[in-house]
Amino acid sequence: MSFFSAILHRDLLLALRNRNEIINPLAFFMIVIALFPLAVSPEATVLSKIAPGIIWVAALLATLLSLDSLFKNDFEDGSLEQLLVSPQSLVLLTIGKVLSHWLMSGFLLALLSPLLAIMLFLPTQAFGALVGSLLLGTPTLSLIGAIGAALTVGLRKGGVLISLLVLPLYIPVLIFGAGAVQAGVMGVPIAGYMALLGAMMVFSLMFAPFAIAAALKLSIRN
Amino acid sequence: MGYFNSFSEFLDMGGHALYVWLSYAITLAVFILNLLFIWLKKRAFFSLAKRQTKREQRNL
Amino acid sequence: MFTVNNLSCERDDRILFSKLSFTVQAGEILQVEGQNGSGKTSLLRILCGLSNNFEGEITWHGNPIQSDFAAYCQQLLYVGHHAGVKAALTAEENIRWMQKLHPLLNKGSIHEALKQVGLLGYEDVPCYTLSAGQQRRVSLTRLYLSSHPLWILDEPFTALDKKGVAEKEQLIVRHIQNGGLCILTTHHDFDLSDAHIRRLNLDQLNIA
Amino acid sequence: MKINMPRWFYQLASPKWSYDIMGMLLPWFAVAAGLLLTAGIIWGLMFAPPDYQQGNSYRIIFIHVPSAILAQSCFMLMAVAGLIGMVWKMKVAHIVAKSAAPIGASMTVIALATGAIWGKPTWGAWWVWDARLTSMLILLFLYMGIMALYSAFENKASGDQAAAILALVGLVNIPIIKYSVEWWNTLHQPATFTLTKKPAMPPEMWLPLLVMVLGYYCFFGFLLMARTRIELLERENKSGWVTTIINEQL
Repeated sequence: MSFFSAILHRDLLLALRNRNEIINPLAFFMIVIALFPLAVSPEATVLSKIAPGIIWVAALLATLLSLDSLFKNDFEDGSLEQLLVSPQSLVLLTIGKVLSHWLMSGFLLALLSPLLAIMLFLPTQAFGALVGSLLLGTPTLSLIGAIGAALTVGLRKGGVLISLLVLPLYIPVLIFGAGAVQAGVMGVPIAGYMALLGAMMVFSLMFAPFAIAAALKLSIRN
Repeated sequence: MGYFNSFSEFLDMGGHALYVWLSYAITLAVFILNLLFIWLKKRAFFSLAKRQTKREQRNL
Repeated sequence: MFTVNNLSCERDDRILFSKLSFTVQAGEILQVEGQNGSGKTSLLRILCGLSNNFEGEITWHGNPIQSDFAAYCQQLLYVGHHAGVKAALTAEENIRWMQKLHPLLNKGSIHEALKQVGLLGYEDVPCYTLSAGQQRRVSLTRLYLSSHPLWILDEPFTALDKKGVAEKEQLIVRHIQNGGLCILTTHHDFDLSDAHIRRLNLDQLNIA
Repeated sequence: MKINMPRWFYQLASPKWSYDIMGMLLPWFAVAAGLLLTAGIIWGLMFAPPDYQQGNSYRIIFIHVPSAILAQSCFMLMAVAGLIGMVWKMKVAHIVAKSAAPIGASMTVIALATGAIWGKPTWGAWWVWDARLTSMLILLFLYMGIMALYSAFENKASGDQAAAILALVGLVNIPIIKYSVEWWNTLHQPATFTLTKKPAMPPEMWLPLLVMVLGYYCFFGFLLMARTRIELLERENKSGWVTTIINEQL
C-alpha cells in the first residue's frame, strides 16, 4: 500500500509542478463548450436541449486530450523502464497512475461542469445528474483511455491514433452519461443510469489495469 | 423464373430494382476487390523476390 | 552467478550477435565493448528483461530470469541511457521515489549519498535547473545507496568529469570486492587485475 | 499459463506446415464458396417468395445478414487468434489475426452499405440511426483502429501483440456497446419496425439465407487462408522453405 500512495504522491506532485497539464484540458473543455452557442444558436431553448450531449462530448474529448501525456513523459525520460525492472507490481502502478490522472482531469471536469451548464441553460434540476454522471463515468474513460495511451506510448505519431483506438470504446459511457443528464432534465429517476455507469467503472477497474500493464510491457520491449 | 413471370419482371424487382441491384453490385464489388488485393499482394511479393534473387546472383 | 547461453539477437534483419555464451561470477566485472550500433545497449536491455527480441537462455543463480522475474528484479540495479530522473522533481524526491521502487536502495542515508556525488546543497531544487552532468549524478546516486548484488550499467561514465569517473570506478570495484557482480558498457579502462575483469567485444565476435 | 495441447496444435505453429495445409484446403473452400453463393443467390433472388410487407426489397437480406454475421464472427476470430498468439507465442496465430482484420472490415462495409440501401425503401431515408446499423458502424471503427495499430508499428511482432490486446479489449466491449446502443435506440425511436427481426420466417426464406451464410463462411475461409499464406511468405522470407517456393515460382 505504501508503494501505491507513493505513486499517487509522485504523480500528483508532478502534475502540480506542471500546472499546464492540468489547466489545458480544462481550458479545452470550456472553449469547446463556448463554440456551440456561436455555431448553433445562443437561444436558451436550443442550448438547453443539446446541453447534456455537448457537455458530455466535450468532457470526453478533454479526457482524451490529456491522455497522450499519461505515460509519454515517463517513457521518454526512462522512468518507465525503471518501473519494469523493479520488483513492484506494474498493475498496482497503472491503477495509481490512472487514479491520479483522473483526479487531475475527470474529477476537475466534473467540478467545473455546473458552471458550463449554467452557460448552456441546463435546467437546474439536472445539475446533480450532470456532476454525478461525470464523477461516475470519467474514471471509466481514464481507464480505457490509458489502454490506448499505453499501446501508443512508444510510437512517434501516437496522438491521433489514440483517438481512433479509444473513441469507439467510449460510446457506452457517453450514451449512459448523457442519458443520465437527459433523465435529470425530464425529472425521471436517474438511479438506473448511475448504477450502469458505476457497473462499467467497476468492470473496467477489474480488467483495464491488466491490459494497460501488458500494453506498457510491450511498448517498452518494442 | 420462380416467383417472377418474366425476365423483365425479375429485373424490375417489384419496383425496387435500384435498391436490390445496387446492394448486390456493391457486395460483388467488395468481393472482387478482396480477391484483387490478394492477387496484387501475391504478385508484389514474387516480383520483389525475383528482383532480390537476380541481385544476389549478380553479386556472386 | 549470472549465465548466458546461446544468446542471439536480430534487429531489422541484421544479426547483432549470435550464439553468445558467458558466465559472470560473484566478484567479477564483465565489460562489454564494441562500436556504436554493435548491440551493446540491446544486449544489456535483454539481460535486464527489457527486451524480448532474443533467442537463448539467461539464468540468475541457475533459474531462468523470466521464471521469477520479480525476484530477479529485486536483486538487479539497472542504470540505462536515460537517467530516469524526473526533471520537475528535486534530487531528493527523485531518490525517495527510486527507493520506493527498489527496496534494496537502502544503504546509508540519502544526504550522505548526495554529499558523495557532490550534490549537497542542490537536493531541494528541481532537477531541470541542474546541468546534464549533475542530472547524471542524481541518477548515479543509486550506486552509493545500492545493496543489489547485480549491477547492469549502460555507459555509466558519460557526462562525468575525471574526478567523478574515478569515484564511480572505485565504487564499482568496491561493489565486486564485496561479492557483487557488474555488467557494464564503457570505453574506460579499469585499473584491475585480469582475474576480476573480463571483456566481451561484440565487434570481434561478429568478425569471428 | 502453459496448457498442453494436442499435437496438431503445435504443428499449426509451424509456418511451413500451416502454409502447406492451407494450400491444400484453399481450392476446396473456393469451390464450396462458388457453388453455395451461386445457389443461394439464384434461390434467394428468383425462387424465394416476396415478403408480404416489403415486397422484393427484402431480397437484400440474402447478402446483408450473412455479411453482418461474418463481420462479427470475424472480430471474434481475430481476438481469439490474437489471444492464442500471445499465450502460446504462436506467430501463425498472429498472422491469421492480422489477415482477418481487413476481411472483417470489408464485411462490415458490405453490411453497412446494404443495410443503408435497404433502409431507403423501408424507412424512406438512405441512413437511419437504427440500432443494428449503428452497432455495425461502431464495429467498423473498431476494425479501423486495429488496422491502424498494425500499421503504426515498425516492429511487426510488437504490432501483432498490440493489436491482439486491442482486439481483446474490443471483444469484451462489443456486447456492452450493442446493449447500450439498443437501449439508446429504444429511448429515441420507440419500437420502430426493424429490418430483419421477422416473426417466424418461412423455410422458403431462411433456407436460401442459410445457404448464403454457409457460402459466405466458405468465401471468408478462402480469403483468410489466401491472405495468411502471403503474409506468411512475407514474414518468413529469410527461411529456407520460402526460398524453395520462390525458386519454384521463377
